[in-house]
Amino acid sequence: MFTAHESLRPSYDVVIIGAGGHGLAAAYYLARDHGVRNIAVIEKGYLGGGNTGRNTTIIRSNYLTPEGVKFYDESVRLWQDLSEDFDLNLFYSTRGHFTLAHTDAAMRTMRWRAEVNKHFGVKSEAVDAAFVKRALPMIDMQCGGHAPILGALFHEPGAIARHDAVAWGYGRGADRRGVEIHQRTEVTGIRVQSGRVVGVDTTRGAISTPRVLCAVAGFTPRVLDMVGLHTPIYVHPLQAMVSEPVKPWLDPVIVSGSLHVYVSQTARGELVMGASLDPYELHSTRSTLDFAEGLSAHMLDMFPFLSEVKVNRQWAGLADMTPDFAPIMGVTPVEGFFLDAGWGTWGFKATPVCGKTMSYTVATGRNHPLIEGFSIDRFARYQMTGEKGAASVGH
Amino acid sequence: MHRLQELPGEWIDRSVALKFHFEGREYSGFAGDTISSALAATGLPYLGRSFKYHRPRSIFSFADHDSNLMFQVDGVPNVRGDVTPLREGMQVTAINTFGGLYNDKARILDRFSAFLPVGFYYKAFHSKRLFPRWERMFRRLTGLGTVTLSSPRALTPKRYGFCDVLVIGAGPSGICAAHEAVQAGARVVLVDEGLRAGGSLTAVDGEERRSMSALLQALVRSPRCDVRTATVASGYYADHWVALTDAQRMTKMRAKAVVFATGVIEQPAVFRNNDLPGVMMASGARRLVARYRVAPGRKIILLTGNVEGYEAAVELHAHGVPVAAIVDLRADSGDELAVQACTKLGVQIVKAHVPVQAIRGFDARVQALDIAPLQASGGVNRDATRRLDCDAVLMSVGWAAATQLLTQAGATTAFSPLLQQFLPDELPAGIFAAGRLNGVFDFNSRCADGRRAGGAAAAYCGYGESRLAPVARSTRVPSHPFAIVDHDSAKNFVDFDEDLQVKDLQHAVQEGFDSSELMKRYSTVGMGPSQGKHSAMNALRVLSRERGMSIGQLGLTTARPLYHPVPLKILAGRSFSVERRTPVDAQHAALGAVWMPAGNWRRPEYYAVGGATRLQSIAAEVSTVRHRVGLIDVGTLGKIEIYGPQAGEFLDRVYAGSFSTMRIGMTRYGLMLDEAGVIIDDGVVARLSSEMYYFTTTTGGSATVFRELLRLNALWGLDCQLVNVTGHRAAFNFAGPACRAILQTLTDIDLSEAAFPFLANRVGQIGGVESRFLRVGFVGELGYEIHVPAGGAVAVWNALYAAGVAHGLRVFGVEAQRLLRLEKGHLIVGQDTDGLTDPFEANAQWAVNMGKPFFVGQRSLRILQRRGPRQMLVGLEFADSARMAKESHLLIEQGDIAGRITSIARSAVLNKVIALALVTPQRAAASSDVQVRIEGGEMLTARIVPTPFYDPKNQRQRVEGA
Amino acid sequence: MVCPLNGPRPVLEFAYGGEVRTMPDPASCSDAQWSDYVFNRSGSPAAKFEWWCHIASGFWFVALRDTLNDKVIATYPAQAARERLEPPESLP
Amino acid sequence: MSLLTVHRQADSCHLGLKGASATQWLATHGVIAPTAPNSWSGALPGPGEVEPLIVARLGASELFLQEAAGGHTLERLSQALRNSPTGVYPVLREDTALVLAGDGVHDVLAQVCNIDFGAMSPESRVIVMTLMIGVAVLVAPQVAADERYYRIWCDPSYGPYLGASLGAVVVDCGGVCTGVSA
Repeated sequence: MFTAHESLRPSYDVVIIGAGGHGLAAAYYLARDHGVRNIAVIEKGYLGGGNTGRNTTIIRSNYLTPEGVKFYDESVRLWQDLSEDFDLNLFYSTRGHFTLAHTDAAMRTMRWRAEVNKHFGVKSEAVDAAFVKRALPMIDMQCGGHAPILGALFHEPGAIARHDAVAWGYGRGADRRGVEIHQRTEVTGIRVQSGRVVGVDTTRGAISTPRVLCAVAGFTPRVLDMVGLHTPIYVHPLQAMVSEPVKPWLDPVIVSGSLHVYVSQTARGELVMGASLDPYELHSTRSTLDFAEGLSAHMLDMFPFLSEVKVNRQWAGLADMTPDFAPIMGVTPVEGFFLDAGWGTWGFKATPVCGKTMSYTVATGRNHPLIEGFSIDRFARYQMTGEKGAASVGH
Repeated sequence: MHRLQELPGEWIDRSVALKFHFEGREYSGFAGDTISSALAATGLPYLGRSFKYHRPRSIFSFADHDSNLMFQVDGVPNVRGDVTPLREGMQVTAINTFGGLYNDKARILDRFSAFLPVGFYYKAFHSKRLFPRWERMFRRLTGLGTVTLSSPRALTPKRYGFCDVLVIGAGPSGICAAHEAVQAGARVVLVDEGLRAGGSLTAVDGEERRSMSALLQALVRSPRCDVRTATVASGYYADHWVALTDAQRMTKMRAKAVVFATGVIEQPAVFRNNDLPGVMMASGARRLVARYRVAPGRKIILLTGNVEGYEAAVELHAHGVPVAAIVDLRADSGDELAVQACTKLGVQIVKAHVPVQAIRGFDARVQALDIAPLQASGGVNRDATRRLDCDAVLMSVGWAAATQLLTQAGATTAFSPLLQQFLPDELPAGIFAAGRLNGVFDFNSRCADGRRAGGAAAAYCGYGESRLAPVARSTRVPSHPFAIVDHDSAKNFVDFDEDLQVKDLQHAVQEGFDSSELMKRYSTVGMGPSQGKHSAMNALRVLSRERGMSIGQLGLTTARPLYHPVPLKILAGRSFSVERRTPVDAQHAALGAVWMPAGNWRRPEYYAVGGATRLQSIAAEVSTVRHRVGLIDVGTLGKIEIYGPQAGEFLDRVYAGSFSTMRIGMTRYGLMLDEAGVIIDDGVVARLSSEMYYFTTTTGGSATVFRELLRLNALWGLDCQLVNVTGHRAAFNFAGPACRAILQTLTDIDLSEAAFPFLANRVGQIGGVESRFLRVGFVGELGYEIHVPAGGAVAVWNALYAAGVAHGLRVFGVEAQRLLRLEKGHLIVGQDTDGLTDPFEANAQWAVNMGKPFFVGQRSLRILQRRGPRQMLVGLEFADSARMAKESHLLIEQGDIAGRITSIARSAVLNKVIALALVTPQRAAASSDVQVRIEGGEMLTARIVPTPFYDPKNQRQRVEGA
Repeated sequence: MVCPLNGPRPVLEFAYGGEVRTMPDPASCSDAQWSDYVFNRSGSPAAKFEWWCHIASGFWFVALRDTLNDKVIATYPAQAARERLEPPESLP
Repeated sequence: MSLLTVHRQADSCHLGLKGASATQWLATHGVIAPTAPNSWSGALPGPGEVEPLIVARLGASELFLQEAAGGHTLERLSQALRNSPTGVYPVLREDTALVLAGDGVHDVLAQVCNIDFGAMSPESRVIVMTLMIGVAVLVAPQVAADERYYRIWCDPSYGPYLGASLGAVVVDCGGVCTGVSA
């Protein structure tokens, strides 16, 4: 599926740091749509081994801000064609997505999101408790008495996909178009002269290049240090766990902000479960017992009949967060250095549109119109993109 | 398989027969049986089906990872037969069958398996149009057991545990480690996942077992040692925090040091049809025979590559289970004594042969094994293949170290080519490894290694000194490196959970998934319920062979918790859910409160009285406040006291307004910002004396705001002290035109307008209870917030209620209060503001004093002032009062979003629908009309109007007379 | 985590208060300096001085913690946040 | 053998003090506070008996006093506090007070609190500020007639929850509760 390259070339037109979904997607579209072929994707671990392989695979576009909704809606549109584009089954599965509301404040937020979504043609509805009960007759509407379900945001296009396959699909597509993917190669420095990127140092030698795209999720601050850029990005672990396979009983994706749970059932029959971010900065993908305990308790609040179902495995990823819960994308004050970061807990669903918009931005040197709300200078201008309300636990 | 004669030491009690059902038919086992052992004794040809190809499977490892022998038991899915005790009346069925175990319609998948290589699913069915249909089919086939949607929630107790030394694994090394640590004086917990301690020894009678039993008895008797069997160390977490789980509960054990004596896990040989029922691990067979007295067959071939194979044959013979032949992969084993012992027993021994394939009999079980000579070059001479009849094949070809927990603890491992095993390399502080895990294989060495590790662990905890020398690692090779045999027709399984064959892994490598992690992800090897315990090592051997790299270079994939899967109920425990109540909670209930959650609190949303509807009740409550008098419990507000010479200075810094200059006995609204200038909280601040203020925060923000204030106080080091009295003080709002007259009958404070004006505060008593009175106007009527110690709250509430009832008092809830404040245009932080709203946008600049030297958010406000508002909070009046918008409905202008309703209600007193909305600054001008889109896309017209809607001149607060 | 007041406690007993940072003088700093202080963070892993609060006692203190591996290197009383913080000579 | 119980003491009085002069002020009123942080002093009564007065130091500078019904010390101190002595700040303490005693007390504690009380010497007279099933509590291990028992105080708004939850665990462990609903 991938070509192994013996060595790095001395120079590339574009160097992409990070062979996760975002980096590979950008490489793929740069090669396919912008005719840039002399690209190296540098990955310190293995392909898709970061957050692409660690996320809970939820895809949706029911965001809160117009910027967010338009952006993710384009992503969902792209997602639907990817399997055919790649000739690779991503198991892109439209399941419907419920964000449960347990308080009247949450109901207000759901309606807000629904109204903004509908305004931009995205299928979302604020639905009442009776609707939830009809769609999910097995759920305990009282959630153990702790958090009665008052209603939900129902997002019909909500989907899941086989996460690893996304990286493989983009990787293979890029590979076939001549992009070089160098795994187990770590970027150790980025050379900047007179405010311009001129090259990249790696553990396998130096490269000269005029353009560098950084798409490294939780490692973003470390790469930014190499070019001296300051951003608000902070890194917290995000944990998840998965059950043993059981026969499918749960069709849609369920999210509860109050209970800090999101869950879907995979094509293998496993329940993939997650909760909110760990509460403090850490750059280690360790698992905690507290997480497994809390999430299990809240799962049983909603689905008491899962008491005997076993949790198979825990893991974690590193989420690069921003204060307004919107990404930081596009050109930066360092000429030739492009950033695709701040994805926090929702980067997977944006993979295709990030590839599209970042490839455009890298190829033209101008921010794609869809990412203008996500520019790096919005904080200094006090022009934040308030996506926080949609993302309390909104993966 | 069949049950053998009784033997002393067996684990079953033949005097107690247990009846159970399997696949609808009744069978009988004995007390002490596991589900698998009881089923094996029935002689049924096979007991389960595989996940993907639905191939018949039976007992394989008998070590808590027989994932093809998971059952549906009394409605519970995925119950592991090899470790679950049999109970009378159990209803057991195989999982993942369509039409029953022996008539599974899905078994046809096995025939198609040649067409279903790994990655197949990625390469097919991906037409956008057809995928949903394929997917429906997949979802029918997928999964294992079935969840019973009606089964109730199980609550289990969890507990915390503490010890000096935790020893994981109660085999010889673990027992010796625990004993040594106890001797040194440490508090020790010794756990083992087996039903009984002893590890691999439990199958063997003899001197070794007797000596271990003696030590174990000493440990059980010791007050310093806690021996727990049937207890799995399910995960290692930071700081020696280990989840110990058993069938009933989890103990979260905090140890000062941990000894890992987790041993090794027997690994299968990989050859065609190595999954046939009747092919199993030799160690599993030993346990099956010695403990449960079930013979694996009558004509047994033992496939070996180590001395343990010969030992197994001798032991089985002693238990009345003769082995017909031993096939040794090695030409020269060096185990001459063991070979002689077997020869003496009449066992046929074939050396330097590999298994080529197992032959399937009519009953789906193994009926013969084809073997072929292994040449010195490493090749297999298939032309010399010969067939040995049999009804069981036992495999003893190698082991994988159970390093999963050890690596979770941060230890590194290195592959030993000599032992063909990963061995502990660098161990973090307080982590010790011993026994076979540590590469020490013979009995005496394991004991010595255990003592060494136990002593060192105790010393680490401060008991004695670490004095025992390291034990030399084994020089005998326990694992055979070449136990993987290719076959053109495949079906040589590496992963029995996922039905992965050698070619699947080769295929993954060819596709470019050529590292341990990538191969795992692409092929899903090791991702099934057994988590790679029998597959990871062999998968690595395949990868190593394909890539021409050493196993050490490739390395194992990261082993994450949990070690064995753990039920959600065990992790969840009792699931406590914190709830706060105000002191008059019972009074609310008696008055008909309908509750709503407010953070951790419960608050009356309204009071259901006399069959009135929700809306009627709220309307009546509102009306009573407007016309007579109402009483609401506002005790959930955060309540903070601040004392000290610099208390005023502190408040000046944390609030946007000025408080150091406020007169004693006065009260003022306070707006709290974050460093970015965004509104995060509000409340009222009352100055009670020159050095003491009392202030409130929002209900939702009370804990976080107080904590942040403590931090700021610690940072600034001002001479003041903060006290959170939120729960210690109750608070009521007593409001309405009649409130002053009523209240005056209860207190000696002069409530007259002159003596106690609007926004003043006073301290007095109600019925002997010290009470703080704050004259505030959140609901827009003459009113008093009355703050009293929690202990006196019921008395004061009752007094207010009793005095008011004669004047038509009603208690009112959160909904009525929301409407009342909306009529006054008072914002609610978090509802009428969002995560970016600054005071200018919220029309609250009156609460900001930019002239102060400093307050949190001030510097950002200077920037925001220049930036200008991005939205404005405005009042709206709707022309049409019949149809109503809802909160969060959008304002639309020329097809664009121009704003959003944040609060809306039908006001009876104003006889119209009023709202607050955040709108774009261009739309914020008063008296202009806007369009609001409501349900169904319909547009309503509203007019932007100044606030307050009600009593704009605040005349209701200037009521004279008592 | 070892609380200077309450001794060693499980990390769940503590609330994280972010990195200890020095506020620029609001009167004299530029808008750019101010917004840099308000928003930007040193997000890379390092031994950092951080605010931590023992929840049950409301006790704030400063901890020097390596955010790469979660090891707490040292703790200090809250007053340290007002002083110039230097990491100890030798870091583990 | 003694029965496992959790009991809510509804009739005791509490007083809190903060401020630089609090210890000294207390001394002038005849009450000596312990000097070590997170420790308490007072007479050692049995679990069923009333204790005259417990004086606890929370952290370095805060003081917490509990007096059983019938005592007059706290009333006297409260009166004196009305004169607003300099550097002494009264802290309203309306805590819910619980007493956990009997066989299996450590088993109950192990289910609700991540502190190794069993390893703590009751003679050390410590006050532990910790979280118990999510609620901030003060815990004082005490001993009488060789039996451990524990005083637990929490914010009164959490009292019903903590009492009921502890009660449920106690009942589960074969004990009884008085003054709380399990």
